Amino acid sequence: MAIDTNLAEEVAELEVHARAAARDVLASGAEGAERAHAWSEPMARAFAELGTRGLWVPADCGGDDDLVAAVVAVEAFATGDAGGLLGADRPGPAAGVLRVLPDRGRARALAEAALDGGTMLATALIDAVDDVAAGFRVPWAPGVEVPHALVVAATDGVAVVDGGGLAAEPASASALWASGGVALQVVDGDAIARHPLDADDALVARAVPRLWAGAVLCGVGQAAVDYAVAYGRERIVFGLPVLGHQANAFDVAWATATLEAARTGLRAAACHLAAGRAADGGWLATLAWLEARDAGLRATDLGVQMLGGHGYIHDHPAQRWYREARMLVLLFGGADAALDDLADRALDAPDPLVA
Amino acid sequence: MAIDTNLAEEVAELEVHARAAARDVLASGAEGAERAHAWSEPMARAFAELGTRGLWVPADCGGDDDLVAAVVAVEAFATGDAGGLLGADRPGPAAGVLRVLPDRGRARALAEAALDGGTMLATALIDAVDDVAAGFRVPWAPGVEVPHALVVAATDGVAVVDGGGLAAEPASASALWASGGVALQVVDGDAIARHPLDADDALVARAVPRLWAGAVLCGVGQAAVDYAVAYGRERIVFGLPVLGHQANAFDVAWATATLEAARTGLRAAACHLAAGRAADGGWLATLAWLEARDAGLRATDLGVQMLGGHGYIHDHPAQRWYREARMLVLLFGGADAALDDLADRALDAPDPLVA
Amino acid sequence: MELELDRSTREAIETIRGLGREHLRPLGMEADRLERPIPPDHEFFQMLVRAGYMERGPRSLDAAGGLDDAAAGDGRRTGRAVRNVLVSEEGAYWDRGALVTLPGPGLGGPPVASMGTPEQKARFLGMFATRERPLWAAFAMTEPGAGSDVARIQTRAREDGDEWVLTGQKMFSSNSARAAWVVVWATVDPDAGRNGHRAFVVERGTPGFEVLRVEHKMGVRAYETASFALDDCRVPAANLLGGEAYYAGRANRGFGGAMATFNATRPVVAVHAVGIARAAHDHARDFVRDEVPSHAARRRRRALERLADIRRGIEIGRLLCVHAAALVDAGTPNGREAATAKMYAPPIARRAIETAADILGEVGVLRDRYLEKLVRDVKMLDIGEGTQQVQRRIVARHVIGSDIVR
Amino acid sequence: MELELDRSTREAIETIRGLGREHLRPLGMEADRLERPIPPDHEFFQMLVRAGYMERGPRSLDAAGGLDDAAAGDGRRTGRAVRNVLVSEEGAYWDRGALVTLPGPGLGGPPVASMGTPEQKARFLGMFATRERPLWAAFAMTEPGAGSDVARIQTRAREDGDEWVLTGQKMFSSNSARAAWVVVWATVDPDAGRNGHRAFVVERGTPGFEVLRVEHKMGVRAYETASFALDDCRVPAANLLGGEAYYAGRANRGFGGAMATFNATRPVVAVHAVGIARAAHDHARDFVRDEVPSHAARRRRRALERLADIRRGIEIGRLLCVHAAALVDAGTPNGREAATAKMYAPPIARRAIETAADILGEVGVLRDRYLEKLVRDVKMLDIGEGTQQVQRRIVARHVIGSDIVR
Repeated sequence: MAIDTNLAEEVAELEVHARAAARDVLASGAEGAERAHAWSEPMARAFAELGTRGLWVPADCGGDDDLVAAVVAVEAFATGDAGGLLGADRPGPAAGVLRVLPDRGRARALAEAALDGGTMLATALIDAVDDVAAGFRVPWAPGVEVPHALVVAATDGVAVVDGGGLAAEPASASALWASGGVALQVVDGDAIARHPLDADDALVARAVPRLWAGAVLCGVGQAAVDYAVAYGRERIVFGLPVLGHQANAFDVAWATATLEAARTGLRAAACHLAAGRAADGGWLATLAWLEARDAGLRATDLGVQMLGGHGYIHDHPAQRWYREARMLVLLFGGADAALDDLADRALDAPDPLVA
Repeated sequence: MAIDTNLAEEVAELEVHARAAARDVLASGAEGAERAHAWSEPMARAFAELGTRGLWVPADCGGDDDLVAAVVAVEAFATGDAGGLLGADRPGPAAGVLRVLPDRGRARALAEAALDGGTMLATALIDAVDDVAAGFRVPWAPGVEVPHALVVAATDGVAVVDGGGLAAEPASASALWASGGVALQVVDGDAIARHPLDADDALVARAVPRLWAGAVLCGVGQAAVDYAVAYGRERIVFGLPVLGHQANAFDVAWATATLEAARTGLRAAACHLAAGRAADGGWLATLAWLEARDAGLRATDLGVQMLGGHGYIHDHPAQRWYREARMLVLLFGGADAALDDLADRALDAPDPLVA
Repeated sequence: MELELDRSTREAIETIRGLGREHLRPLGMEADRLERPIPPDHEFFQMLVRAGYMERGPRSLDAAGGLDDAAAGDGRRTGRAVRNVLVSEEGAYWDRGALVTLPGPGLGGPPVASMGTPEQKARFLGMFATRERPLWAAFAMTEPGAGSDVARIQTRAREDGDEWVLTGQKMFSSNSARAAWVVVWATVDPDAGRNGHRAFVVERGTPGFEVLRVEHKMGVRAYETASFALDDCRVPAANLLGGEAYYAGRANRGFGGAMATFNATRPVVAVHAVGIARAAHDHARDFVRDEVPSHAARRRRRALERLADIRRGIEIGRLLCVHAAALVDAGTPNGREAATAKMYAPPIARRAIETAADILGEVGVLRDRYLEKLVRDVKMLDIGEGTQQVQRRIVARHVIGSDIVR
Repeated sequence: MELELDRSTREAIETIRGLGREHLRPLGMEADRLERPIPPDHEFFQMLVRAGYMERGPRSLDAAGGLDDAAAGDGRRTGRAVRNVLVSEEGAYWDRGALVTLPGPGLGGPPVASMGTPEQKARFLGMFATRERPLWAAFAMTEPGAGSDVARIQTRAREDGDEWVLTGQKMFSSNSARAAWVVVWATVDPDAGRNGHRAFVVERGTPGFEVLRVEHKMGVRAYETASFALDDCRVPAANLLGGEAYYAGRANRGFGGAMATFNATRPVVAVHAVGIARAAHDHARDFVRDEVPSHAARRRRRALERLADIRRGIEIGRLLCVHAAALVDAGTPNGREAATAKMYAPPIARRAIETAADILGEVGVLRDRYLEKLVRDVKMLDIGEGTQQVQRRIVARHVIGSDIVR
């Protein structure tokens, strides 16, 4: 027992490798992948070779069960290209449901199917698990093929919905196209399984998607800041580099700080969840998700602004990050579901470091 | 009929005179007035000589009925000293009720009593006019003597409450002491009169206090920025004046812009109300009040920050403005009542300049 | 102070509203989807010109200041600058990209109106008093190496007998590939900084004027944003804006002319952001009214508060733009106020639209391209016509002093 | 990464919690009301010292780094720096002003611990290993003419035989009027900038050391913030911190020592803001729980969302402080992270407290002085130990490069 936020050595190494893959392979392929609506083969291979998908998966489902490493890795990949991650990083967001699904045999089967890559899990957040039957909509299902199964995280439980016969329709996203670009309209929610859960466990199923999307937002935001820094060190305006002007430099400092704040919160939440502290981790993941939303929006706005008009045109990736962040913040119930989950707990929220 | 936001010539002149009185008399007396819990005689005289109190009062109550001029003047005075204004500027916030009170004879009597200066009107905002009987609390009643009458603005009407026999108790304010510093606990709300009103008129009674307090916030914020500018032009840090550092200069620019935004909104709202456009004016006054709250908080925080440690000690007025702003934002229902009023109207709010 | 719409302003707003509903929005959506500007030979433009739109409305001859000064505000009716702000907001509400394609002098108009000789005004603005064919003009300051720092432009102007020879490159110039003429800012001496600035009217077809490319923008795609080269491009001396006399007076006259132009156009560009935000608001308001079920009381209430928050930015932002324009109508300097409006409205509008997206949520936003398009469109307004940073610098120099703020 | 409180850290927090509830908060409220610091001869301090508080807890010998390095984190138990952050937050939760009065080396400790010779550590830190009487130490960098720009200090240090002669004036130095010794930063050559910096331990009673005044602060009034003069104040050569050898190595060694001290103390000062915000949160939470009637469903729900928003700033801010300290425990450079925590936590905490005031409203805030006191207290944290602007500059230099960011 200790309080120590330093990453374990092997996780720090993983971050270095994932960052390298992001820089060397994903970043250069990102623009093409957006046009092609899919990652190129080298991008998919670079991602797969690091073998990070199993990090999300509980041990009893055959996974490596290391949420901190999973969050670190997905952020690192996202600095290269976020567009294809929703498709590639399976089960990713769905892993929350896998952690708490009472039927462990089903959890294992779902996880194995996802890890095989032949199928995937889409994740939806809805209010009440009984509402599954009323139908719902899952945006950005990656890949055109309809998923094997959808997992659904409600405030009071989880459900698994049969993917067979679901209608896929084109989505109108402005970003994340490399994950496919279709939406699934679930009309009558044919639930294979429906499990009520206590509030803490139900929150875990909702918290993991927030960790995932929050980490992607941090990666996208960091990419935008890094690019703006490189540009702003060279480009001269009013006789100085853009970032030699103090107001710009300070904006970069603040954007960096808020990304760091979100990142620190997400990793700590992952640490709590990994240690089985459902209430602590679910609460903090939801707070950190809101922080990541704000940080990602700010950083990607800065990423355009520091380039001026050049940031607004397709010659530079700044516009892509701006678009991506504004789609990512809407994922998994966006702010609304998070605010609801937090307000429900605000009077007796956990505070693990206060003792 | 026209759209023209330029101030009438006589109002612009009034602003110049009020600013001069603020600079020459109120500002220098402010610190002493805070300690004395009252304006000095010269301060009270300088205020009275400009004769702006009647501007708030409807013509049929014997007033000059010029809300735009009233808002302009109170902001100008507040740049000198906000502390005593709540006591001096009678009926000020209470004028909203005077405008809509169906019993015009009573309105006239109340206004005359307030203008005489021998008594005053306190103003409270409550939810429903029938709740008067349940008791409520009025902070910062100016002067130790118990007011003649309280006017109450609810979402559905207005009431007048007898001031006789009310219990006054010391308040624990951290600012605005020059207005007295007691609170009135109205235990059983002995209503002299209680009038239901339609939503638009009821909002007028709530909007005028927001104009008043919003204008005071703008004045306090502007004073803080002006002082910081004077200081920051002279004080050298890292080889340049404080405001030669771009990030500081840009923060001043933004603080100035948000004050200007709030000011413009408040004046426009006063213009609508003065022209009898209750719905337009009430809605905009409430929006502008929220803007003024944010602008006042930002500007007075900046006012301390630009002085560094010197801003935090009583050698400089920056700390007083910081405290005052943080009390002013709580007046008249603060953000909560405003958000409620706005949300109630959000689906079909007026938009007078859009046609 | 008066805030009641007069009949003629109201009619002008309603006219652009009809146009917007029927044409600007569908054309803007189509251009966004096709990722290319509305072509200049589109039938829409012919229709507009026949109906007289090139004389009135946003970006028209009238908006540029017209051929006379009769329409300035006199306190009894709405002034031309204020009216143009309100009409421009309405245009941007329907589609800011399509609005900018409206034929007329556009941003080229104000410098000609404010700096031009009577002959130049008659020649270059007068041509828009036609119902024959659509015409555009353009304004070109930005260069590959000089964005915010306009004093740093490198395009050279060299006098050669009765002509000026222009050499350089311009970019991010709206409508310049289709323009009948472009106001080009150049320098007679790069080492002289702003002192060397001169403005020229370069007419379409002048040898040496070559369009390099039309930019692929993230948003506001309906209008073309183009780069062009000036390669020993010879313009007659008569095309030096204001004539030699204009620059012979005090220093920085050319640069000052550009700045004065910005003071006139910034409230209009700023209010475009307000218009876009209002479009997002109305979209979100309809969503709340029609699709957030009343049994979802908490979400509905939160959405209503968010709608109010969006409206706050819209209404206050608009008032700042109106006020900056009202000063123009009153003949009062408005440098600080124009910069304030342009500083304030775009970022507030962007956040308002992001809030609208939060109201709709992923399902609502993804159903059509509309709101996500607005998110992309609005960002342009914090960059074009002077970035956020440029505006802050201007305001800071006014408030703090140009001796302290460099 | 591990986030589970070990028993000894939990006990340390609980100890300060008991002290805080019983003493720090009431003393802090009283000092605020009386507008003067808790006097050094207050019985409270005697009690503390007898109970051994000067050796452990925030601002103690242990917090300064102790006399040995045994307590550094080893990945299996919580490191000393992290523990000090968590304990300090708890202290500030009860009263930040009173916390800073706790006897011990305080901010004087870290420079002695990091720069001092073994003899100096034994002499100046060792004295705190007593249960006899309360002792304080202090840190003095800021001068009337040098705040954020610490390189610009003018206090002169002149060598004279076996002594150094100090001349100058220091201000905003916590506890310096009651301190047994003060670490005074001076320069041997004002023209040499940071290169000329030296640190001296000036002991109480040294002739020429004269307290000028105790500041009248807006908040955190329980501790004294004092100015003092050094008038040909002679200190023995043995009081030059680190000895001559320390400064003889690479350039800027003295300035670097000050900066290293800041890197150690900033996470602690930053977490004070978190503690104050948490106090405001709990006050507002209790108000919502006990006094917002359940039939006021809308207001209650809004208040709950605001509470969550406050918590977000608290928990994320705390984690940044913890992380900056965890790097200290791991022996990793933490300049960027310490500045990040100090940049982030104070303004977020201020806004959190303003939000708490919105929850309580005028009636709730005015009922007692508590929340409005926190509003005043928290502002200090965005100024002391390096302003917001100083932190942004540090982070910008790390992220962008010190070649670009001056």
